[in-house]
Amino acid sequence: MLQHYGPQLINLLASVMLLLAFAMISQRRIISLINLFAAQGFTLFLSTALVAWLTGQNHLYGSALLTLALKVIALPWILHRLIRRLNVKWDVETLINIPTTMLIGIVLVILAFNVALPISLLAGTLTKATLGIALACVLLSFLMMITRSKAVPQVIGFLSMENGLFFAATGAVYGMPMVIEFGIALDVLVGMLILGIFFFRIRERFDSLDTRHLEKLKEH
Amino acid sequence: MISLSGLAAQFTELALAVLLAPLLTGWVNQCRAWLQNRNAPPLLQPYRTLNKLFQKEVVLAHNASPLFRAAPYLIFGCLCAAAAIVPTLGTDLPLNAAADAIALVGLLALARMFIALAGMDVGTAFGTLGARREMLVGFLAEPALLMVLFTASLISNSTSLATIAETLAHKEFVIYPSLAFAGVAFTMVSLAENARIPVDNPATHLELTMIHEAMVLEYSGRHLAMIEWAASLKLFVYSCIGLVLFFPFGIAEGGDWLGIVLALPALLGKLALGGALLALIEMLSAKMRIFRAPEFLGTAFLLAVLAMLVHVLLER
Amino acid sequence: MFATPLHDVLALACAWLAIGALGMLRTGSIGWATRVLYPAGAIVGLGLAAIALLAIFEPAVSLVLPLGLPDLPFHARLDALSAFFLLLLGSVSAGVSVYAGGYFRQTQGTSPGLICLYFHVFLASMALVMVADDAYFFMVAWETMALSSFFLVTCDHDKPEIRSAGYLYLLIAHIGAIAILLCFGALQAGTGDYTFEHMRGLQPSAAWATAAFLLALVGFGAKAGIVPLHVWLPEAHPAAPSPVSALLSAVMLKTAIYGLIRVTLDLIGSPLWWWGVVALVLGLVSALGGIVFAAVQTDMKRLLAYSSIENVGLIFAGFGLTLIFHGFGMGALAALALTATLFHCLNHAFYKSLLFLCTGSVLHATRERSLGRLGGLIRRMPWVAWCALIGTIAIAGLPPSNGFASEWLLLQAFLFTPGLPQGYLNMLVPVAAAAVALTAALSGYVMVKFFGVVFLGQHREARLAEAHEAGLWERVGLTWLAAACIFLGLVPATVIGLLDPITRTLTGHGIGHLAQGWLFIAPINAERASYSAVLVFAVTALLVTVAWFAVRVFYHGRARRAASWDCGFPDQDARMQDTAEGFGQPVRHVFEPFFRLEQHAPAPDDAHPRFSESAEDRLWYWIYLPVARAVERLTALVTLLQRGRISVYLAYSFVTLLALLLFAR
Amino acid sequence: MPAEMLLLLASPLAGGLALALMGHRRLAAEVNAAFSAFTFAAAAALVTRVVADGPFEALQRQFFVDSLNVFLVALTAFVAMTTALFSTPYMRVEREHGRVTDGGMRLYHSMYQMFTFTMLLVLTTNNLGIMWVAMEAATLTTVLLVALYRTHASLEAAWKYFILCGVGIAQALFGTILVYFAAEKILGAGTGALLWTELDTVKGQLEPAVMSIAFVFLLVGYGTKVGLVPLHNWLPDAHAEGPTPVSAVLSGLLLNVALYALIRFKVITDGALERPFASGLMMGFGLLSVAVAALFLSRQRDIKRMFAYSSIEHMGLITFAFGLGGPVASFAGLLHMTMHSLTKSAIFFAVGHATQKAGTQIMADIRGLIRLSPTVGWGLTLGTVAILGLPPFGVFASEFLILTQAIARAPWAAPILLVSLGISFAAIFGKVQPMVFGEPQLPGLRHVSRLPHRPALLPVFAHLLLVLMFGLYMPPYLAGWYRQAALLIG
Repeated sequence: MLQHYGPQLINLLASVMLLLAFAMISQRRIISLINLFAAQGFTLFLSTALVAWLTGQNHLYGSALLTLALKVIALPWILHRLIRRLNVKWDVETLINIPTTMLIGIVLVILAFNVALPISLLAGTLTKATLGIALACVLLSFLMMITRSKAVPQVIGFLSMENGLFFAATGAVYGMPMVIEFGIALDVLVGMLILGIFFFRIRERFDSLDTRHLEKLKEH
Repeated sequence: MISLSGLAAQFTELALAVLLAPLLTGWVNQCRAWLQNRNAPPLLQPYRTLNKLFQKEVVLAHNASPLFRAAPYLIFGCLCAAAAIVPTLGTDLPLNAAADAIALVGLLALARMFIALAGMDVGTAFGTLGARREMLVGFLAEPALLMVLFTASLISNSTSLATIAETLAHKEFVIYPSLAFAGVAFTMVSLAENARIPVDNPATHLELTMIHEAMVLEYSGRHLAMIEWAASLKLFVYSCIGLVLFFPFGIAEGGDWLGIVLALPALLGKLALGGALLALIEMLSAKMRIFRAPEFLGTAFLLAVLAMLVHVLLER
Repeated sequence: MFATPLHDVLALACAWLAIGALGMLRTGSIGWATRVLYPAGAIVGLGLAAIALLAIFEPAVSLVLPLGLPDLPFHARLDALSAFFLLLLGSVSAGVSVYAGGYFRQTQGTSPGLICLYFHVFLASMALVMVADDAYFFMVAWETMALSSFFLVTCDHDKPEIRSAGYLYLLIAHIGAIAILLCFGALQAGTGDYTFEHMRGLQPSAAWATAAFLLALVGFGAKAGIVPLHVWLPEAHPAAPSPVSALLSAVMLKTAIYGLIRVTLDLIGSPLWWWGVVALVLGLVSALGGIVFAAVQTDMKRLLAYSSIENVGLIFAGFGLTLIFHGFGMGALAALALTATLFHCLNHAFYKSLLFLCTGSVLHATRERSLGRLGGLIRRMPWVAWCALIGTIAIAGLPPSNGFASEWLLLQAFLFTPGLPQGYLNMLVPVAAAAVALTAALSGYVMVKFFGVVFLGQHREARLAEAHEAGLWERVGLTWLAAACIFLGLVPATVIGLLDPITRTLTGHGIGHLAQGWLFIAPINAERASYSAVLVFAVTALLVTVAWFAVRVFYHGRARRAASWDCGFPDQDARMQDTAEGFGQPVRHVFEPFFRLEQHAPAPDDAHPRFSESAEDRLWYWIYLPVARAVERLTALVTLLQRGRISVYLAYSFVTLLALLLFAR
Repeated sequence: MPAEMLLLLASPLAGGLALALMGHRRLAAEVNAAFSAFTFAAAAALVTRVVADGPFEALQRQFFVDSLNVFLVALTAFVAMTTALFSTPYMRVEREHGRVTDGGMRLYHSMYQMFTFTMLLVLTTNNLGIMWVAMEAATLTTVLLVALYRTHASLEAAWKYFILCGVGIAQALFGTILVYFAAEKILGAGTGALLWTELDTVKGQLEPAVMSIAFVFLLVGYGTKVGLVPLHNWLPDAHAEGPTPVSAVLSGLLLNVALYALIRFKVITDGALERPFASGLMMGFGLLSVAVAALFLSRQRDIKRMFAYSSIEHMGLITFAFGLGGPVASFAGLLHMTMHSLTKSAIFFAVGHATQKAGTQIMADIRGLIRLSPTVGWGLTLGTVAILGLPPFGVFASEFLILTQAIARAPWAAPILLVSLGISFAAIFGKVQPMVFGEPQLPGLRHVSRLPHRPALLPVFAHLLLVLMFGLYMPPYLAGWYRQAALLIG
């Protein structure tokens, strides 16, 4: 039964990923941004687990658990603590207003699908459609990083980009070899910790996390 | 290649030039006097002047350097050499193998350089001024003269004056339009080079206008004599160049002595005419401001270049 | 000494390097450098000259050194052309080195040992340029030459103007070097083989050959100071200490000529005639422009520097004529023009170094460079003055000096031009000849100004009365060069004999056999034209002495000293003499279009009226400043890329990514 | 796994941990230098082994050494060692000037070793995934070093460095995934499909459509770390604001390593595509970088920032050379990599001492170094002369080959290169000359204190001597490597 609906389910989850990506672009409040990120992580976890179960690629369970641990629990928790400690609960103002961003997003999605089309045709996996969506997610997170002026949302964009990449890995090639998954996860974790340190230092220097204070270094 | 007769001819011509030069100057002065209907100084006046100057004692400025004392002889020597190159009677001149038209111009330039340096040596206001003006005239006149000579040597395919003379004198008569331009240019140049009106006035000591006289103000006695002699020698040389280029007829080919003997009266006649013509030109024209001299000479230079172009265009 | 003359040359170059290194042993000691090392360098120079002189007539020898890039070891080769330029280098540098031994008395900003190092590295690198036989070795030697000379120019680096002069020099030299490098790149045509042997073998297409020639023209022209790439020269040459100025003007400019001849006639091998026209026109413009600017200078070393531009211009003109003849396959005439060119290189090397060294002695004696404050030095330093007079006559191209001999040959070459298959050229050549003649005459004017204002007249400053004669070493150096000027002038036939092997290898013809004996030179045949310096000199000298004796014999030799007459003008002083500016004035007005004149005339009611006029180079304002401004604007534009906002930076990589994705599909 | 290789990787890792535990003791700096020296010894041993019995693979072919990476390993280990030597007195002075805390010193030393480790890992691993992980780790280890001074500027620089490189690297990961995607079709799933040696053998069969897209991502990703325009924006900030030793290794080593990764992928991509897609892109980006960097140079006030831009320029030149391809050009590219890292690190050493003496990084305030401290002055002068491509220094050798090849095979590029090199020469030399020569100026003099520790000039002149040697003579076996490596790159 599930065997039969599996592919559709995966496609469903993929579209959820995309939906969440759009949601994050349009989201103004940091708290809910973090929650959306967690949700995206969870979707990723589900889809990875599902693929693992469908294809019997056992190492994917590992990466699924890794995702759960890191993206759904650890990182959101760290982020929550951070913003509580730094008490930055203000709304996120964007450099480009939301509707415009959405429009650009649509264009990006079309582009992503077109780029991914020839590749997905080659994919022997039962998840061929997901590559385009993964690419779209990456690009959307990229767009989000560009449009947000505060440090925390930029970082969240960065992390959700990682989500997109993982999704691509799972969807297109049933996940990278385990070693590498671990390596990547480690990097992401360390990176997050370093970012944490950064937030405090930036904070203690500028008592604000607005990256527009970080525009002193430039050519005259 | 150097024959005994050649040497003899060479020597005669040189001696002739050195001895006749003051006479030519005297003749020109006389013509001028007539044309201005003054009563003229005797024809031999220049010789008397030279003699007088030679006898006088030399008065040197305190800071006159050895260069100052050597210059008159150097100038005289250079101009003698120049005179020796230019064929006047015959064309069999050993020196013609050693020095051609370009060398001739070089020798004249050398003389000019020495006289200018001598003018600057004592360091008086007029001396330096005269030297500068002399060089100003020089750097425009010299290339013009060179171009005139080039035109002739393009016609005769040679820069050796003897060959030029022979080709122009003894080939069948051809009309060279280029030579017409060259002739005009040459006349202007030689007026300027010999310190004649309209560029300079040999008979004035009016400070602001003089060129040649200003340079030699400090000279006296035998030095002055040498310089004056050199000046008249220069006039003689230029006249002879003119004759070689434009009226070479009657000049003796090779070393036949009969021809040379016949050539002498021809030469004297041509020189007399030339001198008279010079006097006439000086009579008819007015002295121009020194600042207009460059234009005058520039025109001469352009005409000379034009002569070459005309030759390239029409005569080949 | 060794197996082949090439070995000897390399050994001597190493000797120079070694001497330089020895200078570093006792950096601080002047005596060590001046009394020991510079004379040693002079001896090496003489040795080099001797070896080169013998090598001219021997077949080319080549050699591969164990240095260089893995697939491209240094190739060295000594043929007639190299040998000739080595002869030039050796003989001139000998004089200059001896002089330098006396010159560097007090240090100027840089320690004497260091100067000694630069000096000899400079000499050695020039020698290596001449023998290099592959592009890499050539470029290494070439740039080492530029670098060492830069350090020599900026010896006195405390002065900002000297620093900026050095900067401009090295900048233009480097850009020129890149052009030369690209020229070699074009010649090796993508086969990674950079040996000249291989380039000789290739037959480049007309397009590539032209590209290579133009690049070479730019590169070597920049080094030679050809208009419009000349602006560094009048800044850098005066800035250097005088022996260095002498080497820069006399020898380094010739390395550029050498390179151009090497590339064009040897490596490319088959020049097109119109290249010659380009070179000819550039040369004439440089010659005329150079001398006109020299005429208005008031700094004696700048004046000489500009006259170097003029001489290089004449050399280029001769070279252009060579190319024209060669392009039309008129071998004999090409040989004539090339002979004139090379001869002029040699002459300019000698008289220009002589004059620069004279200015050096004047500078030492008076600590004064401005013509406006010199004068009357012939009475304080006669030896220098008479040497300078010889140099003056030579550079003015008057008989019987060497300058006249080469200009005579050049003019002869021009005179034979009519009859070219190209109509316009026949029109061009008379004009060109006229320009050459005008240049020669002007150089006479300029040199009278130079010599007259510096050495003649009254002292323009009281302290000039204490000026001292040059030291022994300096006098030796000066005399060597002056003697060479006279000697070369008297035996042009011999020199033409020297040049014969070169013209034979490069143009297939020689005119050496036409030099009848040692007495006469006759480029084509005696009928057309012939010249014998010795005879002219002898006759003139004879006439002068005869005149002198005659006067003594027939009259008397009495003379008396008195105050100068000057039309009886009562109280005159040195300031009434004509100044250098005064000498410049007529030229400024005749050639006004050349200059960018700026006058400041005083107001009629001025208490202290001052008049000043400056004549600047138009090209500086027409080419260099606009280029500088354009670059400035571009950089201002580029900084917009780096405005500090991180989102913008992210956007860059985002857009790049998208663009590439679209491009990739 | 051969012992040399084990030591090569273990020594810096152990060093990192040891120094982290040891903290800022008196001898921490010396220990740091010792570990680096040991690493270099291991590298040397590895080299001799490779010279003896050729390339080899190790640890189930996860690691491999061939002529291309072995010389980079040697170079990296060497420069890491000399930089450690240089930083010993330098960082002490910084500490005593109170710009760094004890904690900072601990961080510095341990991270320095970790950074070396990550770079060596990138170089020696055969697994493209591991390569990516190590590359990201290299960013992470250096980002805190850039922020070491905790000043406003250094924080900002570090933040930009982190975000821009992080994002870039993320793109590279996507590219890697795509490569894996293309590879597993032929090699089947599992780590085998990520081994470069494997891919190299089957590159002909890889799917062109995928590989081209993949290379785009990889170019944007690793290109960001190489500092290719317009992805370069982090580079000048990071170089100018970090401690000088860090600038030296960033410029001298990290850029090389990133470019190395790019080259590996370029080889495969060009093998997969019939058209020279990767080469073309690399040529384009290389030229763009050269031109833009040259224009930036002339507007700099801060000396380290200026030399950072010059690094961009030279990286562009190298990238262009590899794009041009062919035995000569690739050879030149490799040679230029070596020369640039040696010269540029030497320059940064000299600059470090100069700035400490003058107490400022603003060039206008540094005057007359040749008087203040002749050795430093000459070091800076010679380094500048070398980096500007004047012979007889080795940089000239490589530039010579690149330019001559360029005009013969891509004539359109020649004028751009000519103009750019001219402009950059004018800019750099025009700024350095007054700093070194002439009279010392007051603002410069004010700070001239006898530095508490003698500057370590050995590294400067050692590097310059090597560069000089390469310009005049190259040992045959070195030449051998370069040739083989060049053939490898094609």
